[in-house]
Amino acid sequence: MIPTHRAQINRITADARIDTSRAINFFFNGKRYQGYLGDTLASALLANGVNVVGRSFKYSRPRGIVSHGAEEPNAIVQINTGKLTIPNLKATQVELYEGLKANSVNGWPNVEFDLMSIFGWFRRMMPPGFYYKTFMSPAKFWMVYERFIRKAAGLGRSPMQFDPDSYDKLNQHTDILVVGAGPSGMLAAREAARTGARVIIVDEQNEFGGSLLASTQTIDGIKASSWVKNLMAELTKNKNVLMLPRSTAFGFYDHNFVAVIERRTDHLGDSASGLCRERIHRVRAKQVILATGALERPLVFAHNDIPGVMLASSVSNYLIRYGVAPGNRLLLFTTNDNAYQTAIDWYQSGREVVAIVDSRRNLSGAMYEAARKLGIEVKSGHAVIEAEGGKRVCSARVASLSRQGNKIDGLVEKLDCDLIACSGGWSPTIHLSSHTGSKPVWNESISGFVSGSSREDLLLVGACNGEYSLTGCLANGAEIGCRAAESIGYQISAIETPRFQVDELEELPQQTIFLVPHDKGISRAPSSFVDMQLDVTADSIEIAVREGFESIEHIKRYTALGFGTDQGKLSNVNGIGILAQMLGKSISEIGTTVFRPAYTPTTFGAIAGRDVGALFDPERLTAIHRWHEENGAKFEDVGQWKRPWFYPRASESMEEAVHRECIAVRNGVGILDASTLGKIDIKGPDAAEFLSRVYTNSFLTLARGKCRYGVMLKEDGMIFDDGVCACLGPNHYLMFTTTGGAAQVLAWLELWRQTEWPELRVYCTSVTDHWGTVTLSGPDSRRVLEAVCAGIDLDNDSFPFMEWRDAIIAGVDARIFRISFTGELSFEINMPAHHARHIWEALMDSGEPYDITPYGTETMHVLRAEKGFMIVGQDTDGSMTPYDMGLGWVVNKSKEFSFLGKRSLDRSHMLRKDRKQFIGLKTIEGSKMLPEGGQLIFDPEEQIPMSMQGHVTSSYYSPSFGHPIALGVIKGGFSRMGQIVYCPQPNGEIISAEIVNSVFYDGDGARQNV
Amino acid sequence: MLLVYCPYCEEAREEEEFTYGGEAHIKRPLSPHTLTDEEWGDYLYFRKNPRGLHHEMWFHNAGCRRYFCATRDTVTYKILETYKIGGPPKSPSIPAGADG
Amino acid sequence: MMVMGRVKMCNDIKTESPLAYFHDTASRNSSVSTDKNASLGADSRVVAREQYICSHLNLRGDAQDPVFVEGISKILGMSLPIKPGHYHCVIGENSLMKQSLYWLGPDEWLLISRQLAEGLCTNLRETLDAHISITDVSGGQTLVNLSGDNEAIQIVLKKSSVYDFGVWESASESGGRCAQTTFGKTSALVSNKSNGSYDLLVRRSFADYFALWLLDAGREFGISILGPHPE
Amino acid sequence: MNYSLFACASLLLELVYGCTNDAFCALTDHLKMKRYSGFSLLKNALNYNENWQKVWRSPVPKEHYDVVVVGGGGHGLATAYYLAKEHGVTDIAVLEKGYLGGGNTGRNTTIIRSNYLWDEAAHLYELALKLWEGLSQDLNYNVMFSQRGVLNLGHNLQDMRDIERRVNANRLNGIDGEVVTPQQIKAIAPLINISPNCRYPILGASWQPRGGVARHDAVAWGYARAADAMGVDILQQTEVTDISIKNGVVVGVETNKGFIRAQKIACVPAGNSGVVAGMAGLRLPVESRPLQALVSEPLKPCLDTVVMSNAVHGYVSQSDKGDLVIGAGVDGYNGYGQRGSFHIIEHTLQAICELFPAFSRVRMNRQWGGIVDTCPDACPIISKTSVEGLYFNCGWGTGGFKATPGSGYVFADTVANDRAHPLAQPFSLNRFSTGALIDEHGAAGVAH
Repeated sequence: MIPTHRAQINRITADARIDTSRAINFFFNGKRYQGYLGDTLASALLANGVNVVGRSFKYSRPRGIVSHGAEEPNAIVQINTGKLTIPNLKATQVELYEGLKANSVNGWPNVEFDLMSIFGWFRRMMPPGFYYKTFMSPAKFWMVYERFIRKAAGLGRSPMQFDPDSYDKLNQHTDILVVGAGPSGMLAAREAARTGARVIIVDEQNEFGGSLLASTQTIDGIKASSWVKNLMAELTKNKNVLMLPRSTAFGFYDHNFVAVIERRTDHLGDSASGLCRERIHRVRAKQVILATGALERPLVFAHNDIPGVMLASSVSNYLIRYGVAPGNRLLLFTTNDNAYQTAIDWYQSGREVVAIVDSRRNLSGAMYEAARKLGIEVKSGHAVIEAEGGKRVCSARVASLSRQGNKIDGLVEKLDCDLIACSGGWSPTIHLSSHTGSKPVWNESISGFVSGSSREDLLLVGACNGEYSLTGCLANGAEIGCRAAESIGYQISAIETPRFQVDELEELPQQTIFLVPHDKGISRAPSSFVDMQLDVTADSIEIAVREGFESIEHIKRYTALGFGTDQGKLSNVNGIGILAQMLGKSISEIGTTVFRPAYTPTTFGAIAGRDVGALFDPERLTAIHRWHEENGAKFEDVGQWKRPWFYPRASESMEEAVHRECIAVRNGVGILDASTLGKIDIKGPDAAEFLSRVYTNSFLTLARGKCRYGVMLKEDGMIFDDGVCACLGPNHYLMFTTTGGAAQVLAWLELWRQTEWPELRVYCTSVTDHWGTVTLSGPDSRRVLEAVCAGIDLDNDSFPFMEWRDAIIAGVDARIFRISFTGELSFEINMPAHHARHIWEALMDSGEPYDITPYGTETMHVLRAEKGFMIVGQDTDGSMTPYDMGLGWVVNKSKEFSFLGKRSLDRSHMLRKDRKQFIGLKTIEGSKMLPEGGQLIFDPEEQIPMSMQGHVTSSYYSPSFGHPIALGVIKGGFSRMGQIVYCPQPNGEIISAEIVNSVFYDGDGARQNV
Repeated sequence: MLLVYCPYCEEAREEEEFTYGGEAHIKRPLSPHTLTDEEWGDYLYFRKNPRGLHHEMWFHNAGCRRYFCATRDTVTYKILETYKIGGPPKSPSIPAGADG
Repeated sequence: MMVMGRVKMCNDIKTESPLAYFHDTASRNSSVSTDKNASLGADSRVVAREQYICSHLNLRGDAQDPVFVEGISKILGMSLPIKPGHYHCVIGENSLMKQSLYWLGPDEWLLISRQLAEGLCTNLRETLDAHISITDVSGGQTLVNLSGDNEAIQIVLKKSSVYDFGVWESASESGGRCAQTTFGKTSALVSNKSNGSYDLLVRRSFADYFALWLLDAGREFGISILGPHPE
Repeated sequence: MNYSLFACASLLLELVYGCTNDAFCALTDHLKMKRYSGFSLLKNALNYNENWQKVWRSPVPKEHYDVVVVGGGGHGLATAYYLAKEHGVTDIAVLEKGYLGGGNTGRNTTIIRSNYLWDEAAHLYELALKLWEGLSQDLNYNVMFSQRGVLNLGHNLQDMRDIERRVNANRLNGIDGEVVTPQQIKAIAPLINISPNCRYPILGASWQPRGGVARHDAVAWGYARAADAMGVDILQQTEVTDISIKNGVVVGVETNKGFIRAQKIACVPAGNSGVVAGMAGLRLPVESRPLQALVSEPLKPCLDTVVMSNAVHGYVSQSDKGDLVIGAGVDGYNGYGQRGSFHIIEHTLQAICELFPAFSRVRMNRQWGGIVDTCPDACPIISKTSVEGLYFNCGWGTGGFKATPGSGYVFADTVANDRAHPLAQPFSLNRFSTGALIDEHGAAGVAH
């Protein structure tokens, strides 16, 4: 048992939103601490007086917690270990649970004592973009430098094992989506829902309430937290409202599609098994109301990164919401009235307020008076120009400031303190509206960017719209909620808009200061940090400007400003302001960089959702699949289909099995599951005309009962698909397509039918799934079929090759086609798929005397290659015409209608003599096998680069011949019969082969015609 | 993430149900053989690709399996209208004489 | 006789529903609750049951053509749903008369009937003298009924499909709403029924994927996937 | 561990190797700029970095230039650089409507390789790769070209045939590459899942060791700095609104900053090429499509190579900062919006989680889109046009970044000599009427 490291020295037992009766043990950097239910990791660490939570990326400076939410740049931790580890979480967003283990992501040997920090002394040698300027010599040495640089890269560690958790998604459709459940968001949701609209309201925190959770104010005479509770109760009761806490809207996409991630189990720790860890809500909303609030802006002064410098609102938050006072002696540094509340809160918690340092002169107003009344010293017209301390602030250097706030005009004094709360005003959280392409607009009066107009249907409300008073937020929320519902057709009742009584003091205008001056000037003063996560300092922006980078996008890319995992939530506006100041331009002229999704980092696995593992892509199975499995088939992926590849017996190798299967088909009988072939039923008075337009050959003359092989071209003349098409009756055809081409062919037919030739009366219907297809092939196939087939004569005269018949097989209505892809006597049997296994098994039974052999795609490929039949996609590659493939006999150019692709065949490049043409290849050294994909050349002595003439498309050992055969394409191949080509191998060997006719086996087709 | 109104299903449906069908109102030449290689190449490969309003086809692949046309702004991605094949768009910049 | 979705019929002709393979596999893997006798109690808030093999006919024709529209209603005893996204059904006096007619597209409908496909096809083809197409697709698809706790069903549907089922009015005895839409990475025809359940129509070759998907989507509700009810 | 260590290491190494200004200035003689080196960093550090020079000037546009390059991305800047360096043409303006490198140069996933299938494409990309190998020294700007190798995975038998075919063709074209087994893949990228029980198991891959990644912004800035040093005027925020042509000959360009006359106009406007061509009354066989990419949060090194898979649609590498850089597929529809649809991102991350199940708990930090101009054959257009003095270099689709130096090199040659560079000949516009397309979909695919 590791002893609890320290007591919660900073815990104050005020009326906070934590449950002090439920202590929780957790570990940080190997040490054991205690917090309470309701704490975040950050609040618990602060309660325990942990100052240093990380080391900075570039200079290894010690860093502490700055904020209390998604904007946190410093407190980046790795949670858990092993396969449950999660890198790069922000401690401010991690809810505490029993046994939580967290570690800092940087610092060696640890964050308290990091040896690497001595290199921080060399920081001036690492100006922005220093890596572009060095590591270039000696040439070729970059890979060596890079190896070291990469070691320094990164924050947390990737898990190394499979993720044991699952994730899922819900497709949500709603009238109104409210993002943010602060005062304005909750009211907007309530008012919208009252009209009957469907409402979804999401908030990234574990409980609704937003800023009210850390407020000491009252609304209509009741405490803010109780007011929230009442409103929650009302929303919960309304069936139209879906409330999602712990849910972050991370991306706003086109047509009001918002992606929301809900964290369901992380806060439960290990006890969470069974639930999916995270769930993405894919929300399509008619209206989106953004009530995302605002983020407080830090002040940029020298050494503002020392632990103990925090945002003023965060200090209040820890104090009131979590009952944690993150220090003892507070110095408040502000440019506005709003932050005075922090000093008042602090004072009321019974701790010392050293002073309020306010940059503004001639202070007056309610907030000022309230502080004065408490006896707090206010230093007007002053600034904290430098924080002092090592791993914790020990004092602040304070100086009098010029009226504009850009110069120091008085002596510097030193004030002892251990906590500097600072506030440079607020920035509306407009990230989501920015995702929609809306350009942020600088609003001088609130000294922040507000959302510009957006092409999406979205409304902004409350602080994210620049409304900072609680009274205003409440009224605004109620009004926008009604307006949103009304805009999509809901009736708003005539009830007057609610009014709220809030105890709120009036605030006076703030001053805008982006960079606090120092007595030494920017380049020589200690670093003032703009982006703490990436160690972007004010002087690095100055250097970038000096080097001519003026666009804010360039500054961002050159200095890395805002590129961190906080996406610059605290740094962007200050960076823009500092750049504007240096260029002497206005903020509007500088503009902003574009915010991108994700608002906060989002788990890959959640975005992937359920479509991983077995559900990554559908496995399409034939109706006979089970039989293949039971009989030991190995499967091949063909598109989404699983096809039997070969059926090894006992200890057979693939070669042996394929050899056996080939011989069986050539000498006896084999059976193949060809159900995956695409089948399209084509019907209508113009069906034949339609087919003649999409195939290269004519179908006007095809009589009922007959089949014809056809080739389909794209309009560019290249082979797209092939297959047999049968005439089933008057105006009725059945088209077979390749397995992989079925869906595209149907879409292609529909394209022409619907868009170009609507006058043709024809319907196309997919029957791929309806028909099971079983092929019997081999000299014995007729005898096997006869035993189970009734209703027709199977002899060659009554039922010749390339015809089809209706028949009853094993008691089932079926259709038999005499077509052959193996070159042997073959019967391709179609039956409704629910009878496919029945017929398959019947044929297996009747074939037993002939040793019927199931064969797979590999054997089919060998046998068709022996016959010189091409496979679209293997022997062709989208650059082959029917002429190139020796299929000129299928092209009927005399057809009246210019079939699809015909014109392209006459283009000059198609008429060249040196086009690649489909040929057979026989190796000179008979037993040598050409590799598929081998390149062919004419001159084996040629220097590299060699002139490649073609390549091997198919290559197999042919059991029928007892030697390998191959198919390929080669320039001018048809006129090069008998010539020798060479195929150089990676190992230096050169295989020579003779160009032969592509038909190796049974050239006159006698065997399939018996 | 587009939301597309299918004029046949008479409902707005999610993008995942559709596939894009390219520029609309391209008439296949009636007598391809009378065209030069350049003219034929123009029909095959050259598209307007406008930055702005675009008349294009969509295929309701997972729905009614119908092709239809849409007028969409290629910058904002707003869909101004969808209409059935053969129907002319209400929005401007239709090619003269085009009828689907 | 019914053996886990595989039906032994007269003459020993084996008929396998598209989910037969799934049921077979699942019955061997006891971790998956698919047995029709499994308790449908507290654990199973959703039940998916494959329907008995029916006749599925794809009908094509011109909705403007009175010969087609009236012919259909005469032969089938029910009107053609012309309104997109709707289906009509008749319960009939006995189960053999039960049939549903779904709108699939402006010129395309699906008829699911207990009558034999062949007879229906012939009857329709011979009676309708118009440019129509009647295609038997019975072997290529299957109907799965999803019933149980409405909230759970809605979540299963939201996980599976991008369609907004929330806008549908309730179904009646004579029909309701239907939509062809995505289902996981495949597609389905989804329709609502008057008893609050949903029918899902999927293609045979995707049936196993569909069942795996459903099992995963319904796991939190203890989903049971069952074979056909013997009638 | 920390960057400072490496600044020091660099300084030491440069001292040891004596690589001071003298040793390397021969390489950069043509550049009249202050050289960058470890010494320059030290020297400037001692002056509080107050003496750094401007990387490029911000000149006032002249009334006339010999060559106006339209488009200030990597390709346009490289074109200007090679025109100046190789052809002595320095009276050049590069017009950029936004900021330099603000288009696809700064939005891609920075993969560099040359293992294309067809000779025409392979030779062009190999020229580019050779130039990449000396680019940092040539420009005196570290573009961080990291030759960590590229794996193109195969998941079915046809994938493997295509990989064999491509690797064989590459080898005979003098391009490095081999076919590797799942076990070899695992050794190169240990977190990859080579289980045969995946939905689409990895059967093998092509491996090009010389491929890798580079720092995208540095490419634009390095070319800009070097071109500027040779006198090229780089005009940012200068948008071309019209191209003026008289009697079939270019006269100049209308811009938001006034009219600029030019002898030759070289257009390299990437996603906007259709729009720019329209200004000259030309049509191009290109369509502009959104292409999306994303990065994770920074992680400690866990992937030391580039992994690409066309079949499951995803590719990934890890940047020097530690981000996993992931590319998605091209969106289905035309668009100029620099954004695409969410389901494309979902699909890509499904693929990544399939290939690397351990990355499932890693988080996406940022995603974005670019506009790519795609040609029907997934190959670029580098061509003269029917207008005298007007040249186009576009249609790079998803393959533009890796080609940057090669594209600039051959296009500069084409523009300078008013005839196609031999390597550019197959990429002329007339292939769309003759039918001599170079179908690189297999090698280009979704993959970059």
